[in-house]
Amino acid sequence: MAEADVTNRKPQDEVQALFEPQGVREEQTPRTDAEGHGERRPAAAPASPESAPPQAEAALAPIEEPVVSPHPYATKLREQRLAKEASGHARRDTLLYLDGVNKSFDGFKAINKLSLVVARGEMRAIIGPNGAGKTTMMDIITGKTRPDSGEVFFNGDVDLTHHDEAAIASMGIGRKFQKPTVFESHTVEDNIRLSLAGPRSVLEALFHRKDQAERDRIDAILETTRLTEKRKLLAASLSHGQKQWLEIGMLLAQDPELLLVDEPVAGMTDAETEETARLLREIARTRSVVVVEHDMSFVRELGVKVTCLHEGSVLAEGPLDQVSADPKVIEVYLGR
Amino acid sequence: MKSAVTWMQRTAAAAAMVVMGVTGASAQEPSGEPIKVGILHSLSGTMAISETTLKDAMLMLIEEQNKKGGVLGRPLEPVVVDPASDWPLFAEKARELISQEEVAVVFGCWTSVSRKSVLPVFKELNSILFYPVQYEGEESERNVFYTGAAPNQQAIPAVDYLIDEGVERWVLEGTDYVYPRTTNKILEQYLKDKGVADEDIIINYTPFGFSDWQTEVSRIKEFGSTGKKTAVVSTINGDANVPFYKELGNQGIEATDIPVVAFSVGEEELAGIDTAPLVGHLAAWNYFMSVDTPENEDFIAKWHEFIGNEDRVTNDPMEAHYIGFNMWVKAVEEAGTTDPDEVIAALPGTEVPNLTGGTSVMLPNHHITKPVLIGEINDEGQFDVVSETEDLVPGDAWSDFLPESAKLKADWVELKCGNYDTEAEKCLGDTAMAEEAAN
Amino acid sequence: MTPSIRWLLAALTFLFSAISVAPVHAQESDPAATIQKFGGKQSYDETEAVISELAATGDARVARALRALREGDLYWRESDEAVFIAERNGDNYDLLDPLTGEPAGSEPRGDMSKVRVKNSIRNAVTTALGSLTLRAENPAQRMRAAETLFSEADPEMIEPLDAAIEAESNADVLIRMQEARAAAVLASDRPAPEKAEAAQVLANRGDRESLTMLNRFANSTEDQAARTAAIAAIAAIENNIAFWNQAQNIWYGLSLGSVLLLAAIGLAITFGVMGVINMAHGEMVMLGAYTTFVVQEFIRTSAPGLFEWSLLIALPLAFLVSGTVGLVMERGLIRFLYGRPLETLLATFGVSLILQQAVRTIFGPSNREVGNPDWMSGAFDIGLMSVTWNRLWIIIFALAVFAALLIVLNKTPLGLQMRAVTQNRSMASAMGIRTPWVDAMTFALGSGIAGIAGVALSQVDNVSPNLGQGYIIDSFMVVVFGGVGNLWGTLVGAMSLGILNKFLEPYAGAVLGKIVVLVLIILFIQKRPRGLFAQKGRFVDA
Amino acid sequence: MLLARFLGPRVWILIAALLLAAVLVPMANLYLSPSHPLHVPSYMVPLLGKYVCYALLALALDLVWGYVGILSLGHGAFFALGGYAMGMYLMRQIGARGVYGNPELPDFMVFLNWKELPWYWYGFDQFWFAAIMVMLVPGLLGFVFGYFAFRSRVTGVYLSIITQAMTYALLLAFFRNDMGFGGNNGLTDFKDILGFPIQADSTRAGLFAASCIALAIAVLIVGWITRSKLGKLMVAVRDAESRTRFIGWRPEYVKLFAFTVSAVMAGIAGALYVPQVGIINPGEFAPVNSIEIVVWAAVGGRGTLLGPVIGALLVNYGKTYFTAVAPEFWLFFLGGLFVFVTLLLPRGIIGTIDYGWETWRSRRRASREEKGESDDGEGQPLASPAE
Repeated sequence: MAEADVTNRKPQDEVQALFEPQGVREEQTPRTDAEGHGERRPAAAPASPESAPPQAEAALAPIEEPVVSPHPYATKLREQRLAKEASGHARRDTLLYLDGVNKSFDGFKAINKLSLVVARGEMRAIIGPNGAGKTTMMDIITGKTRPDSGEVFFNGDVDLTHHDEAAIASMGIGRKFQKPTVFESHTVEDNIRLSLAGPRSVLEALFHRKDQAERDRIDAILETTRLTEKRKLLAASLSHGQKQWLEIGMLLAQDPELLLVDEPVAGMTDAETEETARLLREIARTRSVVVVEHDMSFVRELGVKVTCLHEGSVLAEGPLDQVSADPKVIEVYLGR
Repeated sequence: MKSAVTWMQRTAAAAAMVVMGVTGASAQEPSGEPIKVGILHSLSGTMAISETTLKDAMLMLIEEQNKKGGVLGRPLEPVVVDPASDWPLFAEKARELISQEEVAVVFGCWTSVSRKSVLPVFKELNSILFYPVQYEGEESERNVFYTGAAPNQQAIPAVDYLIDEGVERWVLEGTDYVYPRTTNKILEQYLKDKGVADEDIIINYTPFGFSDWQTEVSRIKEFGSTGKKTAVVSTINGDANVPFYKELGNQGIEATDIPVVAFSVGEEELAGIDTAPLVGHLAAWNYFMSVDTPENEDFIAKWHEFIGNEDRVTNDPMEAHYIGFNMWVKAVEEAGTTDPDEVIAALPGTEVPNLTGGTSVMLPNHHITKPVLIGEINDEGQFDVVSETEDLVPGDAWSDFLPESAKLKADWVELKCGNYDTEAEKCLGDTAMAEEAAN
Repeated sequence: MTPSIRWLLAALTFLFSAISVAPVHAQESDPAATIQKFGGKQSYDETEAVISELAATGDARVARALRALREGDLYWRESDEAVFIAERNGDNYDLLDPLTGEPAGSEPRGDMSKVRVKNSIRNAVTTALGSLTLRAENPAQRMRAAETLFSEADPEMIEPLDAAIEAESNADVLIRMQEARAAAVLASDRPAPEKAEAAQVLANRGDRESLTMLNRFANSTEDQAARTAAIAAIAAIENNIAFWNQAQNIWYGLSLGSVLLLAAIGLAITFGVMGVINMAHGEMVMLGAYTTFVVQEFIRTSAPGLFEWSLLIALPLAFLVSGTVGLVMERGLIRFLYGRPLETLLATFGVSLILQQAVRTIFGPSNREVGNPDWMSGAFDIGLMSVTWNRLWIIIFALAVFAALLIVLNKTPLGLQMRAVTQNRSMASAMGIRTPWVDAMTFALGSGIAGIAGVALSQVDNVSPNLGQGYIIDSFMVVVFGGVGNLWGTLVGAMSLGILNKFLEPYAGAVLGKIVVLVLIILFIQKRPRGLFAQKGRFVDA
Repeated sequence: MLLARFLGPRVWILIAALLLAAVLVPMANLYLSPSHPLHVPSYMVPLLGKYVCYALLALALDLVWGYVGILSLGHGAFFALGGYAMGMYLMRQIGARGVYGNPELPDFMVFLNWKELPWYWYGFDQFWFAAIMVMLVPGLLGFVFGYFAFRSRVTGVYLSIITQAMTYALLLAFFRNDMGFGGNNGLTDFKDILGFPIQADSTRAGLFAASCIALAIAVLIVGWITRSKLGKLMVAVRDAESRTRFIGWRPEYVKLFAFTVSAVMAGIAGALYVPQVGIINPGEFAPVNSIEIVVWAAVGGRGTLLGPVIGALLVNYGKTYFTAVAPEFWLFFLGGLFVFVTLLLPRGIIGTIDYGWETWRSRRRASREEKGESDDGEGQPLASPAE
């Protein structure tokens, strides 16, 4: 049973040991065009379908391809896919791959030939002024908006433009909105329960029984998000920052491979911001994270590679210091 | 459900006793106590437009009767309820009137569906309903007295008149419900029997409250452009008439070219239309306000006095209530009691003067004899009578022009049956079943 | 046609041949004395006989009496059975001499009786007048006479028509007379070549009546060539008719569409722009219609001369009445419910019930009479299509309202503020726009426009408390189908639904047609959940 | 039983009251003499039965509106379809007792010259078939309609409007005599049901009892659904539909489930309603009727089990009362009620009480937690992370 797999998985500490420190990933140079990918394909063969999910695969692909998610459904899909395409494309090694994506609303180009690659296990911060296309990019990745043209691939081969939100979420992409959206008339605990990875059928939900494994999972997540003592409260009664955390907790409950986090610290106090940064870093040990944020100090705190968007395309990419020194970026931020 | 059913069996006998107790009690009330008369007309909702007037007419008639000393020396007391144009509510209110208010008789209903809705209640609780509106026929019930026109008292004489006027092509235009459907079936058969060819008849139905008549009217115009004299027989209901006539007027269809004869348009309906473009279009009724008789003059005067407005018109269903009410009074006086069974027995054969100078009589089939008047609309919103049947026409419950109903006959005096099959020589339906069970 | 009219026409034929020979000798009886025969209680047949007798005099002066008879203005005095033309004057009739039209005193109404008429009498009068006026001075009268004779198609009339054609100077009238003659020829037993020629004349006329006559001719003629020609002509006419039928469907569709547009356009503001599900919208329309009624009543009693202007006077008043009610609704109710669209639905439905019952209490449950001014009555023909003035005006009016609204929204400060508020409320508020005021004004504007629509709809529909209910569902369908928040969508939506409906109606019937349209709308919404002209943008869902 | 904890005492009181009414009202009608102060007059039994059917209908609507946030303005259609299915059975039961003595055809078909029974009338002479159809037809319509509408993500106002279009189209269709459902007159003049004379007091009492039991079962089922994880999901869909999508649920299926179940419930309500009022006619499809259902639920309190039941009973009792004593004020009253409820009682009667209670409890708990107290056994005294 899928649920059992999920709950049997040990918390972060164990898995964490399998990964490289973040610095290694930062060495990857920014790739904004499709051509460059071919050579970067790792020599190591993909995991065979029979191999046991996380550990085995991780062992086969030691550095370049850290396997992040043990999410059973996503992993299974991926295995099948990998088996089918013995020699796939370059993008197969990436977790998220956007190439030449366009989207316009009534003539306004929200996304303009956007290309972006996020590797497995990477944490990426995306900055950019208002209207740079950050939210639209998230909409496209999560299936809310369909691009006019361009490629959007997840896990190498899954064409996200052909799936809807629910399917994409089930594949292991979680999203946190700019404005915290939690189920306000439910308790904190129920919010997490509804988000827990597991079957998504209506009848299962109708006949669902709570079990110990589920409770443990919820406890763990509440613990991580520091909401344990609020578990019986209605989500509506939480403070703004607590709602943000709850939403992150819901994301964790989904057990995604990739988290898209939109302005997680907007409206937070400094202490809360710091706490959130810590939380995200902790999460990023086991998953890929894309953070959209305005708050530069927060981005600095995250200490990850930064992509700056402007008018729907990538303006600059690299470590924050490098990006913030880029004259184009300065021009955009300080105005013309 | 199962447990409820077995439980119902056990209690059936007790129920019957309760019902008998209720009806028995009402008959033995002391004299001097008022006799209650139920009035079951919608005062709100879509039908209020027509039925409110009938409620007022009944109140006037009861007031008049009380001035004359009431009935059996006892005063009459009207009981008004509002079924709100809601058909199930009609049944509910009828039940309330009969079993709660213990009325001796009910005057009410306008639409066929409201009558159909209350029918079982009147049968079950054995009371009397006077139904004042022209209807499609095909019904004769022991507890109901039909004072409105049956199709042979309205539709067929109207068509006869038009045939005399040289009409050869026919448009049967109606609202899609039972009255127009049945009437048009009857008329279609009647016309074919008269030798009218199939291609000279078109039948068209529109929904309730239809308001965009352009296509229909232009079709009528086209149908009438073949050189043969064409007429429209309209069974269009209530609200849809105003836009229909407006469109006729605007498309320049004059009564001299294509006359429209309507069965549902009376003085009350014309009050909402500028009749100047409609002069010459026809209506067939058993009464017009413009009829020049002393009885009618008296009735109109009393009506204006009662309602306090000289502009209010009278119409055919009001006359039907006038006749029905007087018949009931006479039958009660004759029977010496308001007991429904005795009044029902006394009613057939009762004769009362109508407002058009004749004497209407209640027939054994619970319909009445009426004159048929054809009127042309004039520019004052009234009708000029252009034709009148020489004798009163007896209402025929079962049309002779529908194959299944031609063989049926209603006679509550001799045969004690509302639907007697003259071919099989037996009473059909309920009564037959009851008899079989008894045998 | 009744036998008596045939007899009459025979008499007329004789008469006209007499005229053509020796017009001076025509008068053999005294028309004044004949007119007096209308007096006293007469059967319809007797009246008809008098008409033919009058027609037989051939004296054009009797036309006055005949016209009065047709209009129901001919009366006789009960005391001496003398016949007069009577004009109502309070409780009296002003009497005129039926022959000369000279005043002849007055009588109380009770002392006069009307000469009874019915449709067949009116027809007899029309026919008599038609023959009498074939050579009248006035071309319009001659035209009408020719039209009457065309539909009569009586062979006996060929010769009088020949005579009239010879004397005719007006080209239009001449064509009509030739057509009338051709119709008569086809009905006669004249030789085949002449009939073939007549068939050609009718083929040129090309309307439905001609089609019937040609059909009859084609079926009866022996002449092969003539028949072929007739059949070709029939085909041509049928094509022509089919073409005009389509044109007519489109026209009817546009006309229905304009009614829908009028009904929906106010809703396009309150629902489309503001997002308020205003179930009382239909009642705003109804209030407009009742305002028209009140205005007309006032004009009838105090200033009858202004009747032609009554609708124009009613327009601003209806706007004010409905707009004020809308304003009160917005301030007293809706402003508390912004952002809860489904609850505005319930609350406004409550308001609609209250307004309906209020109108029912004040004006009574029955229909109220709202008259058509002359400029909105009648029809004219374009080809084979008859265009009624009131429909034409309503289309023009609907488009005018639409244009005015566009201008208000796009060119006025209020419009600018409205758009600003709907696009970004908080920003607009920050810019110093008084958003509550703009909300109130927008709602009042939408309601006021519904009131204006009521003025127009009073011309085609019942004015009763139920008026609004008949339109509310259709209005919502139009706005939703067209795309919420887009005025052009409402226009296109209304017109396409109207035309679709009218194209379905001849095939499916009115009931089924409407059902089909509803089902199509439901399916369409599945396909395009935001309507025809959906608002696009990132913030639509937000 | 697990449900006992789930539903709470109030719902059990309601269920008990319904079951009690199912027994007591018929007894008071049948066994007590008319002069007895507790006697329930015969005309009152079907009247109460009607209210109970309306309550069931309101509960059905509440399942979709209160819990999933779908404001259906077309629930009258499901109700009427269930009613028609039952009406067709009752018509076939008349058999040869119709006025024309035709054993096959209902009267309205005979006098409109129909020669044979339309195919869709087959099978309705069997109660079991009719009973299945009572649920199947509304359920199927709800399923198909819902499938397309929810799949296309038609939501909010748009959905309300097209449900209204649906019931309006059905209204027009059933008015057509060619449909073979009796046109405007509908189906009436029923004789008996399952062999029991429909007019008899005992039958009416039985139908009343059946309605009460049906309502009680419906309350249990709705209670079970809404207290399950699916119920939580429904509320989640109601409050933040796109959020549920982004955590992998398919709200369209959740809605479809609720909509179909609700349609079936409405159909059953209609089927119980028809034999008690003795007529089914297209008027039941009128959009206004469907809006009235919404009002019952709104008055009582949507999103609660008790609310729609209370609301339906109250408003309909008010209707009976006001149309009798002050017919011309009835619409003022009803209209005023709409305005009053939406403006001042947006949660309805029960909802307002609940909300007040919840808020109070929640506040109390919050304040206790701040003080570091525990309000029940489960919670442990904890310091908040900020401290």
